[in-house]
Amino acid sequence: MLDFLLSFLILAGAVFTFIGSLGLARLRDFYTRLHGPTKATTLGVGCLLIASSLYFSHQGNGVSLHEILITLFLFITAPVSAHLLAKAALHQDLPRVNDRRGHPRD
Amino acid sequence: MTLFLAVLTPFLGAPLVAWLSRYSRTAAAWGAGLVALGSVLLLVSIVAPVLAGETLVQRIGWLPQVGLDLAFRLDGLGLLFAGLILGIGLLVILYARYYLSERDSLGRLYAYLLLFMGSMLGVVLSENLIQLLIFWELTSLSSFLLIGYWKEREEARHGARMALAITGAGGLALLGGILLLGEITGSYELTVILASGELIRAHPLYLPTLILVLLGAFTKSAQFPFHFWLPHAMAAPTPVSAYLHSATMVKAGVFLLARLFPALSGTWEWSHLVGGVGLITLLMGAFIALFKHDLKGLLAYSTISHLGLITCLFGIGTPLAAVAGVFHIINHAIFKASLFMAAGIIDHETGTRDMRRINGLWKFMPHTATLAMVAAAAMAGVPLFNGFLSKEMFFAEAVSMGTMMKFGWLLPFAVTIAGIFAVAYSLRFVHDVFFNGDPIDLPRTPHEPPRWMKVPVEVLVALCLLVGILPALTVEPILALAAGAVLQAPLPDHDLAIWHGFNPALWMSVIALIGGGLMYAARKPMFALHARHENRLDARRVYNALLEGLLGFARGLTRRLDNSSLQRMLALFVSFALLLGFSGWFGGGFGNNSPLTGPRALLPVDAVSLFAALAMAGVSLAVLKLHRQRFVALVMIGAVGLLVALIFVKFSAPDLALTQLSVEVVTVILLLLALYFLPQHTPAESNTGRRARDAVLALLAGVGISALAWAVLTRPYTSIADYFLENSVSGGGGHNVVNVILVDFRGFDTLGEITVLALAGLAIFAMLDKLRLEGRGCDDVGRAWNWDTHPAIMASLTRLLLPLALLVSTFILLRGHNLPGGGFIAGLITAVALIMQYLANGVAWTHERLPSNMHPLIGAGLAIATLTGLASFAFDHPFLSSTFSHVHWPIVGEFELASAMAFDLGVYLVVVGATLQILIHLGLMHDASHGPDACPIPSGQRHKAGR
Amino acid sequence: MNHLVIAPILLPLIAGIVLLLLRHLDINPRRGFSLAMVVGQIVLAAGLLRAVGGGDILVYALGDWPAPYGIVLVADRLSAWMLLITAVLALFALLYASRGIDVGTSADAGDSPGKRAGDGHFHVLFQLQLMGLNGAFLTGDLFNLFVFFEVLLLASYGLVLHGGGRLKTRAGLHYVVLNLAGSSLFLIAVGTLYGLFGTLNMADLAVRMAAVSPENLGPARAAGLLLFGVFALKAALLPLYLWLPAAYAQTSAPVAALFAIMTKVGAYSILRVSTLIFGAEAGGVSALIEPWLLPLALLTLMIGLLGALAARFLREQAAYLVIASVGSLLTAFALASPAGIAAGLYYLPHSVFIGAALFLLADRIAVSRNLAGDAIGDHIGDHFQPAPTMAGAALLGGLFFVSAILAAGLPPLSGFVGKFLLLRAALEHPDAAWIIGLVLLGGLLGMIALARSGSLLFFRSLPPPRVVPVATGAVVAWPALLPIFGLLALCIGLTLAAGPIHAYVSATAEQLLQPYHYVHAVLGGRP
Amino acid sequence: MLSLVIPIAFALVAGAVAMNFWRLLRGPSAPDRILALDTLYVNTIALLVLLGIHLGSALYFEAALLIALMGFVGTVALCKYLLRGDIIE
Amino acid sequence: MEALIALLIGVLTTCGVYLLLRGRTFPVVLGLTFLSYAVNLFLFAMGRLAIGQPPVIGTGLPGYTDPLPQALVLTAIVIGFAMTAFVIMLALKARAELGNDHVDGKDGE
Amino acid sequence: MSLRLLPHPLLTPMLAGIWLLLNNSIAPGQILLGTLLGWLIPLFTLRFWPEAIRIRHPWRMLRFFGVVLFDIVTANLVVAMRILGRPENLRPAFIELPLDLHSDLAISLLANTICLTPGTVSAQLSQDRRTLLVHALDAPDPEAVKASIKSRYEAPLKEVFETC
Ligand code: NA
Ligand code: NA
Repeated sequence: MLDFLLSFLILAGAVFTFIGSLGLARLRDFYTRLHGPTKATTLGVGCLLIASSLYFSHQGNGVSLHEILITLFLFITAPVSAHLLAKAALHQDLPRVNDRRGHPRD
Repeated sequence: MTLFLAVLTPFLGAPLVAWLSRYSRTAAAWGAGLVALGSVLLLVSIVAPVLAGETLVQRIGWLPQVGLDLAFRLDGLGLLFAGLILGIGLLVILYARYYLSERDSLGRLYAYLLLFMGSMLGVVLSENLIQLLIFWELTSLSSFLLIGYWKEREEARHGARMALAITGAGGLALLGGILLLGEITGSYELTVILASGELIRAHPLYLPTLILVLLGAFTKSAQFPFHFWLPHAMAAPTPVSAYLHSATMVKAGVFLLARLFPALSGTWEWSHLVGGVGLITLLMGAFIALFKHDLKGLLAYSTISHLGLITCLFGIGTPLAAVAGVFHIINHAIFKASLFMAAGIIDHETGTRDMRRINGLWKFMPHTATLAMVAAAAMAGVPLFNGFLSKEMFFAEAVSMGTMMKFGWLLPFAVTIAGIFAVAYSLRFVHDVFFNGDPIDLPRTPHEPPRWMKVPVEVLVALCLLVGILPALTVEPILALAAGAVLQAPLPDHDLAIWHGFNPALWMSVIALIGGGLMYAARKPMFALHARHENRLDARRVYNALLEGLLGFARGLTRRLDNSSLQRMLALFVSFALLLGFSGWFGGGFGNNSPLTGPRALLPVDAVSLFAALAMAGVSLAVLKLHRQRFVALVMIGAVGLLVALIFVKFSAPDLALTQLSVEVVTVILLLLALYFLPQHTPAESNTGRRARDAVLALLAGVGISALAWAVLTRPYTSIADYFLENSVSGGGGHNVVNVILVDFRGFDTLGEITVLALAGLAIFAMLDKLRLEGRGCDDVGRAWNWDTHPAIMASLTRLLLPLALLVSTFILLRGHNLPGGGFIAGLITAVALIMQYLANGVAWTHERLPSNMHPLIGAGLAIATLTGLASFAFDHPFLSSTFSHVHWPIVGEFELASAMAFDLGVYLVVVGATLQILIHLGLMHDASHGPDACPIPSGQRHKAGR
Repeated sequence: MNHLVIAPILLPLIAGIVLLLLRHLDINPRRGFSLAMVVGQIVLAAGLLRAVGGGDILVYALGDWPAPYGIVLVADRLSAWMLLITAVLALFALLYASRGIDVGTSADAGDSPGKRAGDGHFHVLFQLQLMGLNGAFLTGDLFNLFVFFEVLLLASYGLVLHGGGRLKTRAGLHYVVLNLAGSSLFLIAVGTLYGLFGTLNMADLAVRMAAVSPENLGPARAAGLLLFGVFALKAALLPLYLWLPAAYAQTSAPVAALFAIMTKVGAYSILRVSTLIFGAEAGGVSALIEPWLLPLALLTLMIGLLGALAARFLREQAAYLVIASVGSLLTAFALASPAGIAAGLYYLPHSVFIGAALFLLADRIAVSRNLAGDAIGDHIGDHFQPAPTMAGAALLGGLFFVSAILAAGLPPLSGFVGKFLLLRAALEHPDAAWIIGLVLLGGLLGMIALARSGSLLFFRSLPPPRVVPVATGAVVAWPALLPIFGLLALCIGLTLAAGPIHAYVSATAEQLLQPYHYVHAVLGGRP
Repeated sequence: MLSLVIPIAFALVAGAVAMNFWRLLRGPSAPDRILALDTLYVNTIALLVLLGIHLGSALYFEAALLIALMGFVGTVALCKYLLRGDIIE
Repeated sequence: MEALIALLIGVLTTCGVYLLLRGRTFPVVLGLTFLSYAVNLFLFAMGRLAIGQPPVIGTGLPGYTDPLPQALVLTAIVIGFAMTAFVIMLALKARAELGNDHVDGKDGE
Repeated sequence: MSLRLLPHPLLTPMLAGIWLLLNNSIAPGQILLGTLLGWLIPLFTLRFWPEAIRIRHPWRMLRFFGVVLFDIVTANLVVAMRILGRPENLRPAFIELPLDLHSDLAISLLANTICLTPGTVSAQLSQDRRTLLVHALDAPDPEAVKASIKSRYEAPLKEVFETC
């Protein structure tokens, strides 16, 4: 059962991580590319960390919860990074493709 | 000891006299005279056994291990020379008192003279040849000062430098020769060397030894082709010339020939080198002397000629010739000193030395003229004057030598020609100066000089006559003594009589006298001829060209090599390292026994690693391609650093990974801070050739280090590592072996390392003191900066992160001893947490909350680490001996306390302090940030501005 | 437990820390403290010299960990000799930096870094520089040597760049970057040696090196020569000398004076490594370095003297003379004979002291000549404007004359004794003719160069009536001259005491050439 | 099951890393490259966590934690540079 | 694996040396950074490569790799950091004093 | 007084808890040490973070966190689908979100939440801090996005941090 759960979490984590980076590689302008890593990756890593926590708790040396800390760190920092990246892109006036609805302005 | 004192006295007297001259010129003269007299008295006190034919040797230990002791020797030759040096020295001191004008510092002259006198005494009284050389070079140095005495005169400076260069160079050659003599005989002591003549002459090193020694002697004695310095040394005040160029300096060379006569003479090489050079010098000097219009110039070339004569005599090599050589040394010293003094009087009285203007002085100074004429007669070799006697001996030796070899008849022939010229220039000296009509346009009206200025000349001229008329009564004892010392053997039969019958030598003298008279009479056309061909072959010009060439070469080479190009230095460094590395490997030829690959079992490659390696190589090469875009390069370097950390993780080095990660970020931040003040792009300024060269060097370096790494990685080894693994827990009290090594096994390294870090903080502080830089108002495409200095979202969330990061850093610090972590990483985390505050809130805001001076922190960290180490002194253990114990407290439970933890705390503090110190400095530099905001593209404006 | 061995490292470290913590104190007490600490180091070094003079080798196991696992400090005759030279030099450099009364300052040569109120840690850097030097001379561990190199380098960066100035900054940049590259090479060499032999302790390395297998000979030799390359850079050996002239000529005088010892660290390391690790008993790697060292050293000598001949400023000339002295010194070491090493070890303090004296003197002369500075000629032969009269010309001239005799190796002073010892030792070498010839030629070049600069500086001054008063520089201040007198007196002392000193350095050479004693002292019963 | 899943997960994360590198090299804009680096940092955490599970060692946790912190600081600094030039004004 | 690491060290060295030989301070600093990566990896590799064997006693892993090179590299990283920080600041000083960022202070050859 | 000794009463237990997480241990010694650090670190960082955080409705806060966590999971699935789909079909948009929040921390938390949840990234806070520019990955109807953000995240945050 645990094995199955672990496998699921690991696989899900890896898949989300992959998809996040796929977005980075695949999408067509910076603003859309920004979305993949900031969300999918965060969740992917989150899944993996939960898996790790379960795994090491199961290993015997007491519960292992410190992985939560990394998740917490990521949840605080990833949005700030994304925000600043978006700001920088706006500052540099990077081009947009597809849709041009809504004009960023100061 | 007495001999040592006799030599030392003038050296000690020199500063004394310089000091005395502050009071009066007369006091200085008396002082100098008394100093010289002191030396005389010291010598007289021990002279008795020497007069009886003994050789006195006195020794003081200095460097006996290498055969270098202060060893002095007084024998006949030394005594003769010491007499000349001191006697003529005393006369020159008296003479100089009146010669030198009020403007010139008499004290300085006397001081230099005494230095020179002491050096000369040292030369002639040395038993140890190295010691002789020391004094030899001292004569060069002190004569440099004497010749350059009138330092504001260009020709004085030039002459002094030339004399030093030539005689100094000769001295170096002589040093080489003496070293070889020491090598051959096993000693530098004359006693041994003079007794080893056979051994020396038979040794394979004889010829180089001889040549080196002769180079020394010839340069000093102004022998051809080194003669040219001597006329230029005439820029010295005349007392100096009278001293240096009659009895002392130039005689040092012939003294050396005499001194080493038993050791070196008697071979084909000796007679041809010494005799040949002497003969050439004799002829050339005599010839040129005739045509010199400068009074002292004439005397200078005459000196050269007479030195050639003496050299020639030693070259002939027979015992009788040696006796004649010694005799002529005496005679020449006496008449030449008096002639220089006379010339000095004339110069002093008329204000010029140009014989074309000086005429008919007989009317103005008959007394001086008489003295000068007597001395000139001696120089010419006129019978009844001393010069005649030794010259006659020389003629006789030339004749007897001439009968012994093929073309030997040339020798008496050449010698006679030299004699003719000698008579001619002597005649010119007398006639052109004292007669020959009236003076032309003299600066001063001449009259007899002060009484005491003539006394030295009178004494010397009297000697000329005494020796010339009564040689057996006057000079014979000292000559016998000296010649005996030269030969180190019983003296040959010789007869110091004026009349030896009608022998060839007499005829040669007669021919010389008559021929000289005729030649002088027919001088006009010869002068004209000479004037046309003057400066054809001027050794001085050769010397100057050589010197200029040397200077030009030195300048050219130095400027070419040292062009202050860092790129060149680095390229040389890389090339040299490559050369060393490759030649080290292949040393002993390509067929050596070191295979590139060793037998060690290797790890298999997995896909992820292969991929990561490719990525790393790709990014690194991309940096090479893109490095001109500095910001992009920086971002990519971040990726490389991350991959390096991953390698550390992969290969079981978690501590390194942590360290690498933290250092990487701080480095990138520092680079970003710096980049703000620097151009954003690197210009493409290297040409293709340079880039190709650099690429080749870089590639070779890469190949080399790859090969080295591969070679080592594939080889097995036995390491001291097991000891650390075994003793880490039991001896160091920690489970993390790397950390235990850092704070315990090799804690001393770590102490040094934090000292380096502390120094970085301090040195940057010292370097950047008050440096202000102007930042850029726009980014690299000319866009104004974003208005939002401190994005609120970032600011509030990073504040939240601060306590969290500090907690983490405490965690890392405390666990370091047992698990990956430690003071350094913890320190960097703390620093980064604080840097984050700078990033989010700016310098001003942060500095209000953080002490802006981290020196106490750095100092405290270093102090804690050092004190931890010192604490072990109290338990009589070496520095940095650690201790630990497991403590059990109620509730808290068991925990470990280790001295190494205190050490790690020191590390932590230094890291935090130094890192922040560096940043704070940048913050201060940023005071003058942001230049004028004149940006073509305002911030946020819609504009296509791709990067 | 004999802490005397580590004391020369700890004392300057503690001094540096105290000075750092007390940086707000007035300059005078800090200066006094710094001086006292240097005097203390002289005492310690002298004590250590006494302790090891009889031939004992003192080993200090840091942290009580036995060699080869822990780091050991090893004090033998050579270490003690280097320590004493360093401490004595430091005293005079510091005295000059701390001179009390200073009437004037020259354009950029005369700033005395230790004097300004906000002196930017001069004394701290100075003390830590000494710590680095002493550590380098004492350590018996190759990696620890690297660490001490870095300590002394970083301190030297701070000292070199003290104050501002275009040329100084450029020279400093070159010096720093080049040394950073050098540090990389050092690590590569040390790493390779560890990878091959699994140890860092120099004695242990010597033992393992002697038993090197033929398969490992290639990498071992490569590593050894790379190590030599690093030391050659520090020693400013050809072709790695180009950093030195500007760095030494552009920095402040007391720093340049202290730096007279810096190249000797490289020379020391070459000597230590080539006798201990690559010595006669090292089997396949024996005499690894000498074939490179000898020709390079001789060329360095030549290039240094040609540079001295071409120099446009006295400081530049002094810097090139430092290079030349490195050439002489390493020529002596390259002979690898007792006599050769002894000659080098005798020559070493001489060259350090006279080098320092020349830098200080150049600074004084520049101050005295005011606007003319220490320029020597305008580069077109002798035809240049006469320099303005300098203040105190007689005194400075006398000092220069003595310095020049010393620097050119002319009799009768220590320079000559050193040269004589070198030449004598060279006689036994197969290439004696070359060595002796070049050394003698070098003596001639040095003499010409110094006679030239001396006559240009001192013989050019106009006679008193025609002096332009405005052009005269500052009056010579005694406190500034005292260190120069002191350094020259040391050289004269070296001359007078040549006998006992030669006995000591000969014993040192013997000790070095029998590395067994060193190895035994460090490793004890171990092989 | 885990032994089957972990290699797949490694492959997926490695693929993600590959795409990060592609974006890093490709750009085209500076923010793109920073974003790529930031994502690389996060994906590295994933890699380390996987490695920890794979090797059964908890020793990689701190590295992951540190990457989270340092990656963030690096990204912030780089962005701030683009926005303001002077990152700690 | 060993070949991979050896080659990587070579690539990093090549990049480092090439950048080191450029004429401006910034690429030189980048070159030094590359060089220190290479050297640190080299020094580290001298303890040979081992996977999953960190030198932490009592973690239950199969063995321990050589801890000494790790400690040396740690020291080297710290020292390298100090040196890099210094040289970065020096580059700024040079820029201020020399007026440009050429390593020899001459702009536009 | 209490503010000076215990500047952030909430932070202390939080840090202590994190300490235990870090150490993977609830040994008494670690609890003690964690509490000590939880007390000391805020004291040290007081200067950086002077204003106290007041949380009015802790339970609403927790509920808010639950909502966000749920949204994160669903959002990721959505974004994953979008990424895997054809990029040309995406309808990205910049949306200007007028703000009712005032405190920096609340605005920051909102911005963070927006970043973590459905296809949105907060791109820019206006100079007057009244408008947040949000970029949506796929927003056929920007107004709906705006409304959803305001109701699901802004309102609870305002209640927790800013009601008096
Ligand atoms: Na006339
Ligand atoms: Na270095």
